[in-house]
Amino acid sequence: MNLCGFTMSFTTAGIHGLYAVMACFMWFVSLAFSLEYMHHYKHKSMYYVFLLATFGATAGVFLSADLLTTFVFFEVMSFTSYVLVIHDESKGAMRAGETYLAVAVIGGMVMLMGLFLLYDLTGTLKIAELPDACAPYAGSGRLYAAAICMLVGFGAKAGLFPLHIWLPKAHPVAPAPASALLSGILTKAGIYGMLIICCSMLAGDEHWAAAILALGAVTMFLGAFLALLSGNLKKTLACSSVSQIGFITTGIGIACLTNNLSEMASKGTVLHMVNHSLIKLLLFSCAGVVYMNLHKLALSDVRGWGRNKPLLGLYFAIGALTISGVPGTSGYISKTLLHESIVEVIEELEHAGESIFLLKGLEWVFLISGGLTFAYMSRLFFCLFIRKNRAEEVQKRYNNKMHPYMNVLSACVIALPAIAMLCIGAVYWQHHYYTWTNLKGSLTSLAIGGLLCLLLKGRDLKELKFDLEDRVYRPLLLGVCVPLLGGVAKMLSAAGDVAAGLCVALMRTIAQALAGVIEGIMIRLNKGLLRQIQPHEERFSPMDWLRGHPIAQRWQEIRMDVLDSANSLSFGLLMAILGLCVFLIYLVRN
Amino acid sequence: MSLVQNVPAFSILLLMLCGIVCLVLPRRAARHLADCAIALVAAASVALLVYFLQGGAAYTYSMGEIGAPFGNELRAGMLEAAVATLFSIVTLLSLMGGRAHLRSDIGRLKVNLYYISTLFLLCSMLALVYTNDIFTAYVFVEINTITACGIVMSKEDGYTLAASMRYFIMSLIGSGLFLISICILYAVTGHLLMSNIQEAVAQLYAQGEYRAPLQVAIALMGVGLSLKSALWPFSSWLPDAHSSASASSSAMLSGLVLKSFIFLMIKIFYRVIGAGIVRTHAVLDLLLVFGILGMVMGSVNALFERDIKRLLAYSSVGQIGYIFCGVGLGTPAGVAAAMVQVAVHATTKAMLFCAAGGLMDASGGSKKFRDIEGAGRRDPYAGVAFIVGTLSMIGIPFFGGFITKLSLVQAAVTVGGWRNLLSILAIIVSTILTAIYYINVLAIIFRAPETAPTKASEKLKEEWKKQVRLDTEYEVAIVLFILLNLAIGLRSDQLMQIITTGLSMFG
Amino acid sequence: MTQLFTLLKISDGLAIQFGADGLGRMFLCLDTVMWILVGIYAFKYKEHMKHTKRFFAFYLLTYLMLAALSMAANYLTMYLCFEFMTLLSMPMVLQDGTPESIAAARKYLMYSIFGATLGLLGFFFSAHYGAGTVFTPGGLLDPAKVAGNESKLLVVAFLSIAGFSAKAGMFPLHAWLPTAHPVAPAPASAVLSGVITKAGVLCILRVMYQVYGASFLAGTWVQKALIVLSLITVFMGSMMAYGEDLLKRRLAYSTVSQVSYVLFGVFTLHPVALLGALLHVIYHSIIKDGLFLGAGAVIFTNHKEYVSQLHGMGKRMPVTFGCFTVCSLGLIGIPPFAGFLSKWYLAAGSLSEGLPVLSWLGPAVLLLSALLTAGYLLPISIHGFFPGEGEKEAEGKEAPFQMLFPMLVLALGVVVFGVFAQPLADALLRIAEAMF
Amino acid sequence: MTGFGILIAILVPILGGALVPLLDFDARRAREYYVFAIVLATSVYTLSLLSSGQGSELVLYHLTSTIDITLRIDRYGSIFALLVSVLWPLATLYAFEYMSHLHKKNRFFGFFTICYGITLGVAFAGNFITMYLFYELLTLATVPLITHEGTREAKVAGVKYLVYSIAGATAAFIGMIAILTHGGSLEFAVIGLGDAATPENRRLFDLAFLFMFFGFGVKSAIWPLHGWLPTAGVAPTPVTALLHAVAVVKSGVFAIGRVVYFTYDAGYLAGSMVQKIGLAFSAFTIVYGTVMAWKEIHFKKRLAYSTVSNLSYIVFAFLLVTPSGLTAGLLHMMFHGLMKIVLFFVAGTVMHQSGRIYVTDLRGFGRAMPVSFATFTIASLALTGIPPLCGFLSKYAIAEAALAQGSPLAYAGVAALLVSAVFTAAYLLTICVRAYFPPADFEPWSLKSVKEANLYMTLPLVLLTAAIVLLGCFPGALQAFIGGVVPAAFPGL
Repeated sequence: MNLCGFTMSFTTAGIHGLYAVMACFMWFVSLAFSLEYMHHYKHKSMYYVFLLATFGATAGVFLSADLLTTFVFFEVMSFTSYVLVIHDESKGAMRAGETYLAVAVIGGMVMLMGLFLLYDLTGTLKIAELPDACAPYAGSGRLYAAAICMLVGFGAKAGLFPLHIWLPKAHPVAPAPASALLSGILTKAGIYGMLIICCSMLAGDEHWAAAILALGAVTMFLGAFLALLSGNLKKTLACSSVSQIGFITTGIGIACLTNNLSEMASKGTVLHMVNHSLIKLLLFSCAGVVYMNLHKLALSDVRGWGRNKPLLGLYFAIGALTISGVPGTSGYISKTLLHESIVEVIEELEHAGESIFLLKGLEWVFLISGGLTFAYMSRLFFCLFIRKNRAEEVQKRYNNKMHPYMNVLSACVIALPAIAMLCIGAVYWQHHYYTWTNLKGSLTSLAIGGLLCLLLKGRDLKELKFDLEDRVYRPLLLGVCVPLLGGVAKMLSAAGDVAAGLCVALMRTIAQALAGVIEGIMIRLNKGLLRQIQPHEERFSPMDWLRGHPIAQRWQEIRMDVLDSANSLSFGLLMAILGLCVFLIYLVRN
Repeated sequence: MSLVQNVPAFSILLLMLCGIVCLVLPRRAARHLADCAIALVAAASVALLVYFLQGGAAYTYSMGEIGAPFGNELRAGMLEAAVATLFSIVTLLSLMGGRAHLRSDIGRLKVNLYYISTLFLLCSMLALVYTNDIFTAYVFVEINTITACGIVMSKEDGYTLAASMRYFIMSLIGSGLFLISICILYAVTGHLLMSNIQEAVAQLYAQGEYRAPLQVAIALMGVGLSLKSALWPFSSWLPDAHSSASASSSAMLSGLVLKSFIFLMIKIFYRVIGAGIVRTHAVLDLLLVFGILGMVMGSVNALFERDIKRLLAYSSVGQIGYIFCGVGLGTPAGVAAAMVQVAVHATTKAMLFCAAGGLMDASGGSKKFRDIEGAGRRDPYAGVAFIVGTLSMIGIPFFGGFITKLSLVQAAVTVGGWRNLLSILAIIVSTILTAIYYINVLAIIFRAPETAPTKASEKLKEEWKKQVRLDTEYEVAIVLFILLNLAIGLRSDQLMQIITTGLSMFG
Repeated sequence: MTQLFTLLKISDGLAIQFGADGLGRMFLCLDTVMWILVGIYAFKYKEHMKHTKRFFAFYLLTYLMLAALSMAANYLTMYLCFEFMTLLSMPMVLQDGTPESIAAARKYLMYSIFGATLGLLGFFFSAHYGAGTVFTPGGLLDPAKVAGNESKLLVVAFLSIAGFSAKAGMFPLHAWLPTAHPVAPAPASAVLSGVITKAGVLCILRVMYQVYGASFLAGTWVQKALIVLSLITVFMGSMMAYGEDLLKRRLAYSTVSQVSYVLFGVFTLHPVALLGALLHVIYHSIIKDGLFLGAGAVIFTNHKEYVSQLHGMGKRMPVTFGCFTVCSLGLIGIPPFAGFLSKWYLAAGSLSEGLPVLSWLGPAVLLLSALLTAGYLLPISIHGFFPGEGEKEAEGKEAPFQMLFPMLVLALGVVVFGVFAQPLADALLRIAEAMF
Repeated sequence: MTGFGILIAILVPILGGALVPLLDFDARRAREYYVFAIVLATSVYTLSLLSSGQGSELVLYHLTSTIDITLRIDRYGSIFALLVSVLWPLATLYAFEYMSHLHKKNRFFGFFTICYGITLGVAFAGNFITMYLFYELLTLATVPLITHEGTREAKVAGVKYLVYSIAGATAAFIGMIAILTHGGSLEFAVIGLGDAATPENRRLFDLAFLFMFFGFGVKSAIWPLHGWLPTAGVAPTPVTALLHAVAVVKSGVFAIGRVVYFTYDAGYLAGSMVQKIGLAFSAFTIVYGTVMAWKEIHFKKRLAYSTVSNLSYIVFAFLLVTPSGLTAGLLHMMFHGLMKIVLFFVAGTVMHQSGRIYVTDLRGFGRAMPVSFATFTIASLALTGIPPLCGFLSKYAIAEAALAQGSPLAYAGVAALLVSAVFTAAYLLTICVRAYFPPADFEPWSLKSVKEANLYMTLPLVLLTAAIVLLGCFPGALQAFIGGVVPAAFPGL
């Protein structure tokens, strides 16, 4: 189809189709849930318009067959989702929205740069043609540059380590169904992009894979760690999304490392993506229900609210178990697949005799993060549904559930993702997943998680003081870059004016100097001569200007006073004698 | 020996005779005698000039048949004849031009005395022109000095007496120096006749003896004659003498007297010392430098003047500078340029002095610029005279001044080195300054009088408005002068041809 | 040039000739459309102005000169129209008669005339070294005459192009734009930055491609220097706009940077980049006129000049701010809207040109500037629509329909040309190909 | 017979002018009819002479054996004569009205007409001495015109003008005589120095050229010697307009053209040191003149400085010593005359009507004096060099000539040309802007006393502006007429 000046092509093959379906499902669930959730909100019409617009854009991203179309819908998706983020226009929302937009726009621009470089290098942007188009340039600097730019773009949307700052801020402020979609689907759009980069452009490139794995590992651990420390329900879920994205990135990294050969890695990645979407939909919906009733999200406030709400507890439990990867859940399957792919690679390298130290470290990070996930999920569960609120009367209010905390529609709507997950779990209920080696990995992480949970039970951890964005990005960007560049720009723009003024002034001074010299002489000369023509001036002598001169005065005195008049005899004699002497001296000498 | 050849002797003797006879005649008769005597001499000189023009060679005319050491000789050539005619014509015209002033300035009694001194003045000048014997030259130099001072003193107001005394003393110094140099020459060469002295001097130079005395002789002669002909450093007597004298006498003085001494100097340089030696002699550089200084300083001082006659006097110092600059260049073209300037300046300056007299008549006798304002309208002849004078001074073609400048520049350009540049610069500066003060004089005399005249001259102006009467003689003289200037301007070819052949005959 | 119409034949070398070629037609259509829209807008805006008869007189005369300029067939006619356009558009700048407007007008006059004089230098040399006088694609220089003194001609080429770029607001001679626009009435500044800067671009196109010829200038130091200058302007313009609070001056600085996008495309001497440049000429005219008309509407109805006063104005003036936002998105280059495609072709052209450093540095600077554009345009829309409850909201009413109509048309144009850009792009590609 | 025609053409205005103060008209109408009759007659007669009498010659008088006063009509002189004879009647018409508020009209018109005759004399001079004669007379005749108003300033200007001109004329005279004495011919019919230019006296001929260049350069206001032109701006407008924009200064440039093309030929000068000196001085003056004009706020002094710069355009073109240089210079001589006289007339009208002489207080005059300022705008556009108008043609021709010559100094000249174009725009267009677009706080009633000048003043303005526009568009005939000079000045070509 010919749109926006170039041919847009769409495809429903493979992952594109899968994720389009996922998008539809997710949007259906959140839309249904938001009917109730948005009931007492303002600007409902604007919310729905932009929700649907975002859906369109996201569908476009997933279905596009060439990167340019992807970019088009990617940008549209950024802007429409921005409106969702700042929906309730609170100060926090505005600030979060600002960050979100900045990251989105910067990411978009850098990705565009990447696309330029890629297009220039390979001449085509069709995803299908990319693998063999990029093959000849494998390892060349320009391909890396293009890849890095695109990685920044997609990574920003996905929430990879350096650009994850907007996620923990945007989701708490966005309305629950919106934040469910933000975590669920929009991050997957980012992952989708990274899949294209890693698996089709740079498949089998060790350096690239190593970088991805490193990023994935850091994101996994950091996300989980932040989630653990966060005191806000939605903020924890957001950080958990970051961590899960880290897991998926690791999967992608392994797939890239093994040049798409390790079937386990690719299957595991896709499965984990699907799982994570459904989990986040479920968990955020539960958080939405909490917020719907209490309009508060801080753990300390909502503590003990869910004690007498078994259905919500069930949903939450299913979500928690799946995400922690407890055996029997679909989460376990995807996590195991990822874990086994890492182990498989390790063995392979062992045979090849290369150092496997790094990958061993990766595996341990994988397990620890799994443990952390389990820890913070269980902490949430305990806080909401098990423990009592510190303040008695608050707890009493929570317990008397006079009116139903969520209507029937949202109840069954939320049930859908839970059921979906359970089905996936069942589908994959084959034996070989449960061999000892697989079980060993998940059990170790569960053990770590349990241990941590016991340690932290009950005590609320302080918020993490160090906020990457406020400490690093804003001061660096706004504090340093803008004033510096602004100064350069001001200097440049003034240069035009200053140069013009300078050369004109120069010309003027030269002219003045020259005129001054000539004029000076002339004025004095003709001022004197002028006296001549002025008949009725009482003193006629024209050399008025000379008269003022000391030498002239001396001369005049000699003529007038000492020699009583210029024409007196003695003066004549004096001159005659002088003349005679000159004559004689000159003639006699030669 | 045709009749014409004894014109030189005839004219000198005639003038002496008339001078003596005038003594006894009554005033009016003396006037007519003087006029027709001078007219006769002029006619004779013209006849002589025509004789030469028809191919006559220069000849020496011994006075009385006495031998060399004691005898006396005159030498006449085309140049001498031309100069003689010029002198006599200009004398006649300036007498006519200044007649009106003679009545008012000089008392009734002394008028014949004035005519006597005029006649003797012309006689001495002609003698200087013709003489071939340096001692007779000295004799007539003395006569010239006495008669010149005579016509200056004839005006008899306090100022002229002081001025003429100064003039007299300075001239006597000049002639004294001239005498000393003659003695040295006589002592060294033993001859008095110019041609003989020339061979002796040439011989001496060849042998290289008596170098110092000869140098001193030349120096003294140079200084003496420059003093008498008002070369710049020696010219401090000129402004007073010429401005205080009456119109006709100052015309004759600045027009002729100065020129006669210059002619004498040229004759002595070329006939006594010989052209070969003089051309490379250091004295010429001195004359050139002083001439250039004269040109510039004369004009600069003239700018200072606020009195019409003093302005003209200073201007003649400047013009004399021109002549000496021409002589100083040393080349025949230079001397020719000098002679042209002699002719042009003689006519122009005499005309201007007569015109100045006319202006003074038209503005109640005052010489001050303040009073002569608008006089040019009242006395049109004087006005036109001054216009012609200015145009000639600036060097507009068709006028005499142009020829002077043309010939002087041609002479200066052919001479190389510093002389060339210095003289050209001097010409430019002097032309500018001359133009300024002459055009300024024009601006004053042609300004309509109604521009706020000062009280002092108020009553003067009413008087003369009424009684300006123009006497015909003055008008005729002015017109003739103008024609003379135009003639030189237009017929310059013949003049140059006369001068160059005269110079060649000179040697 | 197909058929020529000779208005006046002064001498064999000098004649005032007009002829229509692809480039000229494109610019003529652009000028006409813009003039109609801004004209409608100005009919309403004139209640706000004194001396309206004089303003409209000069308004139409400038249009005449612009039409003549786009149709000019030789260097002399182009120079003539360029000079008169400056002289006739200058009174529009000093329309209000305030001392600053007179100073700004004088500055505008002097910069443009200085630029035109450098152009004249180019004319002298092209007349001397050129084979013919009519603009011929690929350059009219006669190789025989040029053989000996390329270096001289390169210097003259650089000077004449820098001269004409004074009108297009390129770096060394841009200073008049930020001073002239704030003082000029809104329709005048819309026309000035939207269309008259494009006249400068047209002159540069003619000089570079049809007088000296792309092959003569390709790869020389002139091309590199000009690209560097345009990039400096791109960066400087958007950086200055970022920090500017007066709305019209911010848009003026934005014009400075956006026109230098076009110049960057022109200077890379590559068909695709030239296509991007031509596209950006059209897009920028539409967008910038929209923005200026929006700014004018805000000033006309609510007398608010500074960006800081516009908090929450979006709610009061939904249509104006809606159009403003659409145009801002277009200018930033958000894909569905108009701006994206031209940036795409500019970058593609520059990269495929293959100059050692500049080929990738160009797109990088373009994108950095796009980022800054977002930085100085989006806040206006955002604060307009979502003031946030803390700030006090500005009160005001919506602009009259006569002003809204042009803005709506322009906003529609941004969207339409953004989405259905292919026919336009093909037409412009044909023109770009014809230039080489 | 036509030889005497030249003499008649010159003597009629001189004698006619001399009669004016003598006849002492007191009725204004009588004087005007008389003067205009003479001027118009002379112009018509001269134009007829130009068309029919090409090449006729009259030896007036053999001054000395080698020098004689001859009058000749050759193509080069007839161009200058054409300019003068076209502009003088218009200037006289303008002067009638302008002088109504000044005293001593008889004397003014007398000298004014005499100058006309003398300028024609300069144009028709057959050799250098004759031209020197008329050149000097021109100085003397213009001094009283400059000091006409009798104010202290006028006198200073008069003296200054006198000193500069006499110095220049004498220097030129010396140069002439040096050439004459060393074998060069002063006749304009004989082109170049021929065999006289032997190597050893080459230095002297160079020196003579410099003397003549700077001698005549005084009148054509080359930089160090231009001082008199701005100060002469205080003279009454007809004087400054006609003499200092057209007659006097152009005679200086005309003389330099004679020196360059008729006494020294291209072979001698091309690439010589003196040519470089001349080019450098004139290029510098072009820039200097415009910068000073831009700095000056007195209206007429500003135009005077602009004349200083424009004259150097012509001198620069002449010194290129190529056929195209000669034609370009002459073209600019014609056009500059037209343009500058309009500007001076408008300055004069403004002073006559409102007594304002400073550029800064011309606010709002565009509406008060519509016709004058319309013509002023067109003339200043022409002077700045906007294409359809005539100024552009001459600037273009000069630039082309310079480029064809190709020496570094020629390029410097082209650069100077363009810089001066910018400054011309600066000092002229700002006046137009100030006149037409007064600032907001300007009260129109402050100018109600100022009304448009009557027909006498506006008619010349309109006619001249029409000429500017028409010549700008259809210069074919004029360029052909000027082209005729080339065979005369370059016999070899």
